[in-house]
Amino acid sequence: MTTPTGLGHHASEDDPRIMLDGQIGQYEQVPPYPPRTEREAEFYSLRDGEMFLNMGPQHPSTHGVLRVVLKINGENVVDLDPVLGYLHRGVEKLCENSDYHHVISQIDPLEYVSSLFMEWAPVMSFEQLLDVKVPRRAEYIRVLTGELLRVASHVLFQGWMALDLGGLAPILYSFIERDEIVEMLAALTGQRMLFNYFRIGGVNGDLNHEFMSRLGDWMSRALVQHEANIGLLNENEIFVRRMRDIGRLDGETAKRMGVSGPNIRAAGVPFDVRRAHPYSVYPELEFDIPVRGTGPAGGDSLDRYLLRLDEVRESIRIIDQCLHNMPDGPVMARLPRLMRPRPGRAWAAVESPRGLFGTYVISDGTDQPFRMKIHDPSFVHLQLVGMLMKNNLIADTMAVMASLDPVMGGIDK
Amino acid sequence: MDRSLKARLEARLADHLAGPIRQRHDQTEIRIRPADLLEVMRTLHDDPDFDFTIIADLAGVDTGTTMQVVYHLWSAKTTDWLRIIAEGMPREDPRIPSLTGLWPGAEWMERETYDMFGIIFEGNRDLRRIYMPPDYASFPLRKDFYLPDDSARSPGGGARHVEQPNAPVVTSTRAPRRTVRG
Amino acid sequence: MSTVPGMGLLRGMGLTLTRFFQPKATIKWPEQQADVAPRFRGRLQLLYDENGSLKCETCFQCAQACPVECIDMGGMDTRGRFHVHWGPAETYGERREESALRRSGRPVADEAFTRFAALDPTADDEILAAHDDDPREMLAILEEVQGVYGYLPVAALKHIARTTGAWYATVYGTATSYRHFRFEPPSVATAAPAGQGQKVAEAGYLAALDSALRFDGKAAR
Amino acid sequence: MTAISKSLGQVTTAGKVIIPLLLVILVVGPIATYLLATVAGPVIVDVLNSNLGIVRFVVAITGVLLFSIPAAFIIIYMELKVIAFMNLRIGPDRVGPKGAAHSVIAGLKVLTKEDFSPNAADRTIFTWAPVIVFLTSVMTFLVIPFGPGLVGAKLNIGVLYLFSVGGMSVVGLLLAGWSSFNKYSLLGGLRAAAQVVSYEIPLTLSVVGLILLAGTLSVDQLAANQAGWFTNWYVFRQPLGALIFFIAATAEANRTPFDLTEADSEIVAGFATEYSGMRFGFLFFAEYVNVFIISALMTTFFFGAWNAPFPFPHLTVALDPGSLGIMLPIAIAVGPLLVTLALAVPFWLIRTKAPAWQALLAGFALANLLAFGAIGLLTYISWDWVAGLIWFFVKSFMFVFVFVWMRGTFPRVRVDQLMGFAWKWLLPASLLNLFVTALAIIVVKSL
Repeated sequence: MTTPTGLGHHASEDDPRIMLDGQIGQYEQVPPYPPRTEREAEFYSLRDGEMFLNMGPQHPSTHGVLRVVLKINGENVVDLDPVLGYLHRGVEKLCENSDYHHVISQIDPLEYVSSLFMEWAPVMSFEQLLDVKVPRRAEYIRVLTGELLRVASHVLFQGWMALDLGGLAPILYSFIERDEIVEMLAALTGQRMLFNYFRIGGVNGDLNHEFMSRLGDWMSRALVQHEANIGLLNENEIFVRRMRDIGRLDGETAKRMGVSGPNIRAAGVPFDVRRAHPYSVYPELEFDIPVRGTGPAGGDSLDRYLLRLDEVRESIRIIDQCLHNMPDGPVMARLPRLMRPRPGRAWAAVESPRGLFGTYVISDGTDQPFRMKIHDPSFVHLQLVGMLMKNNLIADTMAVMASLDPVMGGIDK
Repeated sequence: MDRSLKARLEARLADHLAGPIRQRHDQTEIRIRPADLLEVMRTLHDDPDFDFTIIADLAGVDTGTTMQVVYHLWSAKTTDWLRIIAEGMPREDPRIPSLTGLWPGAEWMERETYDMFGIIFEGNRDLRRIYMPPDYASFPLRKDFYLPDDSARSPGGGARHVEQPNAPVVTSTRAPRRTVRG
Repeated sequence: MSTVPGMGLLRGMGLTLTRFFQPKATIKWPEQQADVAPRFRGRLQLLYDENGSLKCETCFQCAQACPVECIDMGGMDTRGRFHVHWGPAETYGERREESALRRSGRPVADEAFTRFAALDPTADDEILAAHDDDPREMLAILEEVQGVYGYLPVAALKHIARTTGAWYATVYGTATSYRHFRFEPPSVATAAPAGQGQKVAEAGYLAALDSALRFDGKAAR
Repeated sequence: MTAISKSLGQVTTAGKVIIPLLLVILVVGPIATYLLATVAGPVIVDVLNSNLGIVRFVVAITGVLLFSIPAAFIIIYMELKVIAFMNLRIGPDRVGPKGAAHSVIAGLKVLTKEDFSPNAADRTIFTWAPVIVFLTSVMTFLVIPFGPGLVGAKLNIGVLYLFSVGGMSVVGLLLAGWSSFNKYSLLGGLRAAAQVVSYEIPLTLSVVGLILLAGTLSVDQLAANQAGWFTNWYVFRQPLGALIFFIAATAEANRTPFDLTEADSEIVAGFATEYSGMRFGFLFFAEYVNVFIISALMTTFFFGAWNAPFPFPHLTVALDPGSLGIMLPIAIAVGPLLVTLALAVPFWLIRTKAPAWQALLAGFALANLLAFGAIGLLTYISWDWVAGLIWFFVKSFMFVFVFVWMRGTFPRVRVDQLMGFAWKWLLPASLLNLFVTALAIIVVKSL
């Protein structure tokens, strides 16, 4: 038995107690099998002065259980290879094996930060399969709660961003902010995090007094609080210098990489599903699509960060309009208990806080979807990391990764 | 529904279509053969009439008898989502050209589809498993893959009809439970 | 960024200093309880009516609807048959299932366990085979099984559920919705015609007879 | 006799040992005391007197070592609590009043934890690296003047000693990072080396201007120079130097925003990744001792050390209680009573509804307050080192608060920005400061 490092074995290598000491000094081959693809062969070969650094699956700044293998040369990241699957639980298979109502509760823990959007897309695609018309009040409630959750998600993003750069305070301010919204939604939906609120043909319950009073209380100071909180970071020299010119992404590349959501808008492409392919009652609402990084070089991490702050303001605008335009009426369409849509296919996409979230459903006439494909934006965005990160420093890994705002629950499905 | 899109698609891609163009709600659906995929996609992407620049989704489908790969595209020129179904791949050895030349971002989507269905995307330079461990042998989203039997131990003791007791983890000889037409 | 370098930093420090003196957001649990909205459904709860009796009808619809199978039933219900529990089996020491007992480390089955005792399934298998394991013929299957045992043992119900592929909840639901199914071994009182039973009514005698004739689950094993 | 044996039979086992021992002590004690006072005592005093330097050194080291632990505890508690307050949290509040004993309990926890080392680590170095880090930090205390005359070692090259010993801690960090057999630790150790070595230069240069002004290298002398009004503080003569010192010292102590060596979101705790138990405790303590040291140095060099911001007369109050004669015991016996009563009267008059005992209690409390206030004032006036200690700690902990405050606010800088800042901005600025100071001195002298 020879070792790659050439470390000799101890004389007492037969002794089981001492074996461990002898083996620990050796480096295992990485990965422990011959490379399977061209890319793997390229990545797992080291040049002089390079080494691998295994970041994760348990690492404070990988937003869940992501493992990133960094190939570093000193502090420089030469290349990196994200390794997924630590949170994979086969949601698509579970959805194929549960009936249409169950799918909603199967799918909303996917992206636990903005779980209403995870319910929205499947519910919309099922409604297409069943040809259901959703009452207008239900649509307005969906938009209202969705935008609230978008604010919560973006605010939380701001905190994570700062935490990954080493700032302690913003994450707690974000959580306080998010907690208010989440408690508010709990008063409406009954749950704090995984709401399970949208139903096929409407929503689970009408707006109640508890929710409305909390919402009014929050709306009266939402913008002020938001501006105060971002004052901590937006002008902070250290923060701005660390974010600027890191991870530039231009519009053309973003389109080719399949990017969506705030990340593509921060690269100068005004692609927002709410406007690009309107759904629900968004055509009736007035709001702007903030765009940054319109120059030829595209947008950097700072643009992506600032764009989300802009979106918070737009979301508050939408919430305000929803409250003013909220029609009366039922919140659920009249539907049979047992859903057996005719065989067919449907695709529905919503603009989640992270981008285009879509579901593609095939029905075979039974009460379970035959195939349920979930498209999660974080999954696509994470593959950008390899492109944006090359030849930056280790510290920038966090700045770039956090600015793309991936959530591992959605990535690993 | 965008009727003009249907007309344009029929005019431009007539000899590639493997079935009728269907339109329902806000979706237009075309069916092509896997071999034509790259040409069709390039036309859709580059032709200023279509200008489908954004790929929204890439999904594999196991119909029980054949394999399909389904793409969803978006364009500013139409109000519809365009769904392209590359159909008719044999289940034993499904192969389709990779889209990474056109959309590099499709790389991971293709990896995922490979991981779940075993569809081989020719030209993808990093086609390894993405979710499952590298030494995993079967493809979980295929219709002949049954969930491992935990029904006997599940509370209530009731076997759900979807969980087949003592089903082998993967056998290609076993007939799929359900199939869907085309 | 402002023109004077360092001003952004100082402004940030100003913000944190003002926050230093502001009221705190923490809730000191457990001295202080968070206010929970009335609609909050964080915990499963069985409802009682104004007379104090359980409203649960043991219809098993909740168990059937639960996607993660976290609702589970066993014990005595309002008709004196089954209690209703909720929560995964591991958390219930008194769950009358072999595996749960084994997991809870209880070596001997308790008295109440006998009704859940395993049965020799050959008779069930024959009946099921005759019906081609078809869950749609559940009523006929159940009737025939009751004809064999005189009542519907839990083990038989589970066996039927496992073989036909129907939910246990469905099988049990079917069984409970028809009056002519029994879940107890037929005692003298129930076996005898209704009018005669009333006439003979002598409590001590009946009880002695009942215990003498009571079906012993262990013997059947 | 029987009575004694009977009662002895009743006492417990412990009593059977203690009672004879007490008898022995009663006999031996006075004899030993007498011998110690007459024979051994003078000899010991003589020996100590003739080796005063060594005695002073040993006492100082013991004092400093003992002092560093509570100082670190207080700063850790302060950090937890202040950052919590800034984050709108409450922070530790379970152990002790307002959670004050939290860091003590945390320290005990660290002490009782298992102390293991990675299999492939270099055991010897891995074990001793935290000791080096901790000792270098604590050794710096020796030349810091806590008050007039309260300095461990009066070195006439104290400033040199400070920087040389303070710079040595990087050796420990580097060794810790290298010996852990962990890539994160290695990166952390190397970052520490690069950072501390780079910032050592502006740190030292920023003080050189001060030394030129003061004309001395003795820290004690520097402190004494700043007596009088607060305008005498060096910060008003060396503002740029003070700023550079502040920034460079932050970096030197690895504090936010320069805490790259233990950046937990990048290289998980850096050199401390593999440490556990009390070895980690040493690294942790050293970090907080460092915080106190840089605060103390800021105070000493630029903010008047132990001097009050205004000249306060230190009087030798000549109290001679003996002159009161017989009145002294009477005053002691009656005085407090009278004062209490006198102070209780207004309370009773204002709140007539209140029962008399409440007014008396209030009067008693007020009398105590007054008495302690008077005693405190008397000590402050008559012993200048008490005043010095008070002012020194007040100023130092204000700087500690600033460091904690910064940690609660700022994100971390990047490693290239850190280096660039040191070499491109701080170094030229400190050279400029030195140049201007030197020029000013020459000009002033030639006039």
